[in-house]
Amino acid sequence: MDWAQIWEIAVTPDNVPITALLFLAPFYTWYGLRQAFANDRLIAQLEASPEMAKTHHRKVQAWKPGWAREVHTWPYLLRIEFLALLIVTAILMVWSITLDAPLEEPANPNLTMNPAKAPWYFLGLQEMLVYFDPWMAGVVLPTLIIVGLMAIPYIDANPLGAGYYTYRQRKWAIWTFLVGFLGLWVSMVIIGTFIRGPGWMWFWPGVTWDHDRLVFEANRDLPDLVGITSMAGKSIFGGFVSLLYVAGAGWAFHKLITRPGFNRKIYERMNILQYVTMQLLLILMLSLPMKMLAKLVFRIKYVWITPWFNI
Amino acid sequence: MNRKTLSSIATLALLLGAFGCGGGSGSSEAVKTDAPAATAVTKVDPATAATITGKVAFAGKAPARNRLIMDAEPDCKALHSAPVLGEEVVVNANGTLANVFVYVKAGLEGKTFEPAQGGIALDQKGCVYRPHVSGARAGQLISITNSDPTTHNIHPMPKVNREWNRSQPPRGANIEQSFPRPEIMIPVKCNVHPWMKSYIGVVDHPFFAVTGEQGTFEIKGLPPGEYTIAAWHEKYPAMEQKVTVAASASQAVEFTFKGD
Amino acid sequence: MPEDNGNAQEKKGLSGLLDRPEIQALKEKVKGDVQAFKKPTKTDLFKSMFRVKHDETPRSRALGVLSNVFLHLHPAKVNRDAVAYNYTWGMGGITFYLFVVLTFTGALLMFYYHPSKIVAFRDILYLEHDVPFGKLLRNMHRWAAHLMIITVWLHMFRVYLTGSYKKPREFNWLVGVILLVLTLLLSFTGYLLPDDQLGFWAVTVGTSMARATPLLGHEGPFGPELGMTQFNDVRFALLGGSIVDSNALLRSYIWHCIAIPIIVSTFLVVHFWRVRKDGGISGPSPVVLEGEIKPERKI
Amino acid sequence: MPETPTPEPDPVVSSSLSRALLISALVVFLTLVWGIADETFFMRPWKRYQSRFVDKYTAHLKRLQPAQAQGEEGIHKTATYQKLAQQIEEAKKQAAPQRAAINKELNESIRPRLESLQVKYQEVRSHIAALTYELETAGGEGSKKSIRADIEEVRKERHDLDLVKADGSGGVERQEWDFAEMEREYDRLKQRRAELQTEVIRASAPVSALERQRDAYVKEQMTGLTREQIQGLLNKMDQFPSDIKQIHVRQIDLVDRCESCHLGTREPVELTKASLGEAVFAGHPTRDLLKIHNPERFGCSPCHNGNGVATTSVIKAHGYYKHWLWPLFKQENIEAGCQQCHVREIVTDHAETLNQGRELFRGRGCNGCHRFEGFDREPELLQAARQQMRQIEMERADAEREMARTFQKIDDPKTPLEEADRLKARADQIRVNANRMNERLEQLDVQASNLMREVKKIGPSLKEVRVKLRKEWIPVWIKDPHEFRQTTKMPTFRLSEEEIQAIAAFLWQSGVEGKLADHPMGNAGRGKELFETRGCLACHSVGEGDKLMGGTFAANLSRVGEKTNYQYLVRWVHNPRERTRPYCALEKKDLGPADYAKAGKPFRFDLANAVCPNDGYTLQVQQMTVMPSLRLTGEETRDIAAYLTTLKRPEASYAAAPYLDDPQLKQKGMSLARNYGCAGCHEIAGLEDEGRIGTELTKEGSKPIERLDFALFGHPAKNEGWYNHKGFFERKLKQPDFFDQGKVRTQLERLKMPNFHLAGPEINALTTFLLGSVESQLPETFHYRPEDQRRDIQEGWWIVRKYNCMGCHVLRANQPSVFMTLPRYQDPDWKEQLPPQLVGEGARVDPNWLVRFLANPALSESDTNRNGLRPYLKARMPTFTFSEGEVDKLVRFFMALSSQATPYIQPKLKLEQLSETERTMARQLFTSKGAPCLKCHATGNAAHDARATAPNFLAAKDRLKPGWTYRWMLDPARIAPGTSMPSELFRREGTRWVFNGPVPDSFKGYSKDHADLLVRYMFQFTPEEIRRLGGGVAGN
Repeated sequence: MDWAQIWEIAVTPDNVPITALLFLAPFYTWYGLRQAFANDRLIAQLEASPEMAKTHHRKVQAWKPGWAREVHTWPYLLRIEFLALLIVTAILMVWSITLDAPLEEPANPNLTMNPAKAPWYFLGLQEMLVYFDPWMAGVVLPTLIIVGLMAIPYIDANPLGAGYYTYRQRKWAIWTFLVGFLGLWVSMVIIGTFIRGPGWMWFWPGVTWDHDRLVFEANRDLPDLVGITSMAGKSIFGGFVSLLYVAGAGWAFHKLITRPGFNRKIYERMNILQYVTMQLLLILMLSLPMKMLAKLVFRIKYVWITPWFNI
Repeated sequence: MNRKTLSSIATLALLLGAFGCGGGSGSSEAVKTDAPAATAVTKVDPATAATITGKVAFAGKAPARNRLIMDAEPDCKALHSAPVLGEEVVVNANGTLANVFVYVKAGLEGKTFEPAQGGIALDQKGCVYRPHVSGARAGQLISITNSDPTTHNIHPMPKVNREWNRSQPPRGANIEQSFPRPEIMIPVKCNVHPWMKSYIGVVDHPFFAVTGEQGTFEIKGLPPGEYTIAAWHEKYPAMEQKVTVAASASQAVEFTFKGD
Repeated sequence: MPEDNGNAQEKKGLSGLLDRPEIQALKEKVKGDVQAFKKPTKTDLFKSMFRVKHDETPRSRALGVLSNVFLHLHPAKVNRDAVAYNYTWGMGGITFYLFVVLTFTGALLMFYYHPSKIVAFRDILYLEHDVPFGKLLRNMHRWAAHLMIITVWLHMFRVYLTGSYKKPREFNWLVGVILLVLTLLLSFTGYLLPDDQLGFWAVTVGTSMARATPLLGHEGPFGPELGMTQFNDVRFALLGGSIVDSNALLRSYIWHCIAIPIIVSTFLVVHFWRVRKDGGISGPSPVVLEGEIKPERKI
Repeated sequence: MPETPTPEPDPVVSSSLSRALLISALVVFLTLVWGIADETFFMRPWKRYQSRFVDKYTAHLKRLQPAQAQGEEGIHKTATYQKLAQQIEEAKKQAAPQRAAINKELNESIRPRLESLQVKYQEVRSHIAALTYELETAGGEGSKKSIRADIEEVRKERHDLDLVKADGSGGVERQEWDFAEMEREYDRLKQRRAELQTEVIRASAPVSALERQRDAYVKEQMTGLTREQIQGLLNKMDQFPSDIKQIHVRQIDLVDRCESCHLGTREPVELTKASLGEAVFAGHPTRDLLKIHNPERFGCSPCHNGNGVATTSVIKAHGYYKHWLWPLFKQENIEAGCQQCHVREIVTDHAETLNQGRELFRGRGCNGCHRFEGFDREPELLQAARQQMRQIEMERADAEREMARTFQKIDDPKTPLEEADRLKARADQIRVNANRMNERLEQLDVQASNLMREVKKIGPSLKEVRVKLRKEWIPVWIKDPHEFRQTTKMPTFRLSEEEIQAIAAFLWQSGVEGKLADHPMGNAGRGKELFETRGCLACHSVGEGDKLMGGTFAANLSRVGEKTNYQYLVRWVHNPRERTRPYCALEKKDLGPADYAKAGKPFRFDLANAVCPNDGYTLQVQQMTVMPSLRLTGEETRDIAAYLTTLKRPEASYAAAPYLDDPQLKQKGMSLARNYGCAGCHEIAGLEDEGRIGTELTKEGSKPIERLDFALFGHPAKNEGWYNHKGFFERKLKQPDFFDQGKVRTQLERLKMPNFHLAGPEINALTTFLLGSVESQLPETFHYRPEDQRRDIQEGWWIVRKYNCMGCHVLRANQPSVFMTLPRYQDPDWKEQLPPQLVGEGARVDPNWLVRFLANPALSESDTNRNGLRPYLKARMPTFTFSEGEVDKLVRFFMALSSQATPYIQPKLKLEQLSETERTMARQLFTSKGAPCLKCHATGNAAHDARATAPNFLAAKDRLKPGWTYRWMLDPARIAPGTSMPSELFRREGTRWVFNGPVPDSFKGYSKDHADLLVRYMFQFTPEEIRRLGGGVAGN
């Protein structure tokens, strides 16, 4: 166990945010969900007793009749904003005094840094490069992520849970986001920082990053496994497999969504366009973990090989 | 980077501390002057002073003394009726060895003695140095005379002391020089007359002697104690002996050089 | 007024004049003025600055916010429960504050920085060792940038968890996403500026993806077919060259210091504006029960 | 909306945040304080250093003061000073009355009167000036007129003046003057004042002159600083400004702040760790270096490295952190800094470690495998020259062709006349150019043939093995040369048994055939004597361990008897350059008698006839060794050879090695030899054109650390703190296969670098050298690439090192030659036998003579078994068969060392013709009893010369320079310390030197300089003059 190295990575100035993220992300997830569950409990109560539903002010926060439903921004909001400002300033100051921004050797094109890493917030993309060709990982997927994010309000047909934390009323939405944001994005950033060493090789935490390490990675393509050699064959077979995946994933998601119960209601509220977009995005999102699985476990590089592009 | 972190936290602590104890003391420690220790001259009490006497014997067959060829310098040749003999090895009639420089090599460390009164003389007569072997105190004046009708040059070749090489015209003014550091032995040579050679032993105390026709020597006025006496000879390897002299005693020492 | 004071002092010396009437009058005047200063809020200066009274009445409180160019981003009153930290986590506000900090420090840094090879690196050394507070400045800028990215993410996270993107706030969410992207770009463009190995290779790696852009990159699908070479593809456009060099430095500098900040501020304005127009902070609003969903009207 | 009164207070409204706000505000404030403190205090450690320095330095100065003061007192007591002081007093006294008078007049009459006049006068004058201006700028004649009138009026106007009386009584007189009068008086007074002031100065002139004299005297008497100077320093310390001390060199945009902490560096007082108690404040150890490299121009970091800008911490400033590429050189490698700019040199002053490193790199044959710019450049130059020649030849051919064409055109009647003329001119131009090419070609040809001779190999030629070596010895040697010969240069390769056998077999079988004349056995006893006196020991050594005696430049011969045979030794000792067979680089083969026979030529080859019978290509007719010929007679040669054959361990025995003749092994052996780069140091048949197998090291010091192959040691190195160039080099040099440890590799994959068994200091020297070999950050102008005499010096040293001149000669003061260290030469008599010192040789000898001498030290074609100049020396100045190029370089080198102009033209003025009387006088002096000249100096008279210990006067004329000869006679010890020639042969008498001793009567009334007389005499020596002298010597 090479503690020295773990420490070195953790306190490398540019990695400090990630180290912070390691704690912040879980904390706020918990913090949000806690309130969500609180609300859910209230909802359960209210649904249990309609008359209470009529009278209750429908918030977990305490409220007594006679209390103002709104308070003045000045001072009640501004003071807390000011407080936040002060605290942030303090944090920033201490951080800046104690930790120096990195400055390495002058740029030297002839001397490759190993590992050459993108800024930490793009490590997710760099990690994707392992599983997809650059045009996918570097261009298509990022675009889709952005587009997908933008699309969220328009495909989320669930009218509930607007303006308050809830899990019960938005299971589906919450799960997808948690998986996407924490499960994929954040975790890949963390992998890229702590796990990926020289040559972008996979080093378990605590394994010394050895520049001369050699690993045997015979990258096979799915068609080769089943013994297809001709280009045409490959592209057709690959296309077929991909289609299969799309169909399968789509069917699985469909089952999940239309599982009897609450989700069904939402599903019914969705129009075709919304539904299709959602499916598309979900399938693509799922393709990443699938590809990771294929690559890391079965050492499969490409599934679909065509003369123009490989997936 | 972690170093920096820690350090600045530490410094903050220090800062606060400084406020607490209100400024440290800015006194620079006094560096003591390194004045040379005053050299005390050791007085030898004549009452207790001891003496070392002895002789230098020669064992084995005495080598024949080589003859000095002075053809190169008629003037020198003219000065001698009889053939001149080299003084490398001079075995006396009584089977002793002359021209041996005997001196106290060890036992006087840390002692300094009265500087010598007057100097010693080195004469060039008949194109030969007289004496052939001599001893001097460190810093003692050596006055060199040229009693020959020809120009000599005196060229001591010390290792420790400074080398010099001066010419001295016939009956020219005496050259007065001294060797400030002890050195055994300083060969002196005349480049003009290759056969001319002399040796001077320079020591930093007055306890030395050179054997003569009798091959004996005497070192007087030694403070009682334990000493190493050394005997140097031009040709044969030097010898040493440890002796302990009691107060106002006279200790006999004998060296024996083996011929071949 | 000064010469009045002058006289006021003068009379100490010359006590003989004390009892002269005009002096007495002057004395009174001076007293009056001094009194006036005791209540600063009464002075014309103050009044002209703050038109509102600062008493506890609801009216002046409301006006205090509304009549202030900065504060009127906020409504006069807010949801009583939104004041608590636990709902918003304050991430939006913090992000904005960090943006301000970055602009400020960034502007100062620009005084000491030349975006050209070799000089750039020297300038950073210069900042570190010579410029008073230069090191602190640079550190703050960098760390604030990193912090901002985290807060942006968390902000988005929060907004999602509270479903705040739902009607009528869909569009603002969209703007938010754009801002997120811009934030990342800001940070990324800034990465190269010190012109050290770290930035150089980070950017090299980053931009090398661009060469694989479908259609537009010389290594992307259908790129070569469309006559893309490394001297005319999208990466070349980004770097102003086929390698990361002085041009790239200059470009990222301009993007970082001029273009993107302007764009960001524009979208910020929209973002804030929409927050207000979409009815201020989204919650915490009363929970809605499943049964209460109005059946969707079919088109 | 009005609220109904509430039963209980609303927490949101009623709760207070003030505490939180207060605390966080406090925290923010604290961080601000911290920030400021960090900026102003913690990030400025130099402030502490400076205050400490001020304290300690002041204390130190205070300590110095009394001593210095005493010294000064002492001086004040000296007669000279007293005298001066007295004189000053007197001078003052003399000057006093006059000065008093002058001052009186000045202060009591002139000045007051002037002042009382001034105001009014100047007022009026300015008024007039103003009016004049109006006049000049006025328009019409009319207005001009009126203004003139006004001016007149002003001039005329009379003013009442209260003037102080001129008599100095101080009384006041009233005057009524117009402008003219005022002006007159005013001018008079001013002039008078000026006069008086000059008088004052004149009066005090002698005093100040004396004072200057006195101060000068004190200055030259004082060692160290005077009291005033120390006081000055103390004052400086008093108001010492605590700020960053920086050197800024705009030209290279360099900022060095080292002196912010290293404050003693350039202090006038010598500061040491001892004197101030802290190494930080120590002064620069070698001020001379600072004189040559003025910090104001060079800064500190260009030589020392480190991060000169940083001031925040020692680590930062010294650059000992991860991302700083140029960390401070450690103490023991400090001289690496020199190498950065002094790239061309092999000897750099003040850099002994570095020099040692370079010498090791050259002498141990590192450049056999590793290219290093400037080292072993002959082969490359040779190639370049040949290429250039080919090119020029082509150009010349073109020129010829074009010329032909042009002539045709000219002769063609159809060409119009003026066109023809133009062409004629052109043709001439071409012709001249073509000829210039010929000249250039000739030069290049000479250069090439020179280079052929200059190319050397550090190891012996292995083509000779068959004729030279004992067969079974070869594998033993290859296995571990160090085992057989402690001090050998040949490194130990890590070879398997098969490899050894294969290589041995290859070498044995690739050796050339040839038979040696067989000589009768010589006399080993005489051989030993010769060996120890002729000069072999200047390079070679005998005896092992602490009994080792002689130089380390060449092989230790203690066991040479075991490896080689007598006959070969005879040939070798007689002329090491002699080859068994010449080598033709074109055919790539060693020519045998057969080749010559084919061409019907005798099988004879030497520098005179070095042309290949087959293709006329220049042959390599010499062994590529630097070992010279000592011009020994056959007998002497045999004796020495005989002696050498006795040098062996009687018990040594060698197992028979039949496999050496196994033809299967040859091919394998060859590829191995190629693989291990044997040809880098040895001449091997079949491997003549092998390249260097190692990496180039010219810029090794600045190679990115990532490119140094730490193999499995990367992480240990980082953890143990030697992950840097220094660490790499040191380990690699100490144990060349260090980085193979733990690697699984086949024999051939393994690191090839053999083990040189370097000692600690040697490793450090080499490391220093490599650390300094960097891609320098500095602009060209900072590199030391002189084109003047200093260039000659640089180049000369290469040759001096190449041929080990310092084995016999002293070239730099206090550099002991190997000879001086030999036991035999400790004896006073033998000291006279030491080879001559060459300090100041350039000033001594006539370069033209030196050229002759270096080419043939015997100075005679026929009688070569002697020293041309100093026949009395047993040691022999050998014949190196230098190429003309080398001779030229050496001569330039010596001339440059003593900054002599080349070419040398003998100054006739110095050598005014002797009158007959002068000649007789000189002769008489020479032969007089008093003058020992002829006792030592050779005269050509055999009987006398047998005893002579100094060169013949006859040589002086062509050999010496008169100026030097003169200086030499006055005080030889000054030029060559320890020489046998005595000083004080002359004594000063007024402005001239006269002989110190009895002079012949003929000198009575001779007023000229005796030394000069003798010089002229010497330079006008004639053989018969010498004969007369010789006769004189032999006679009485």
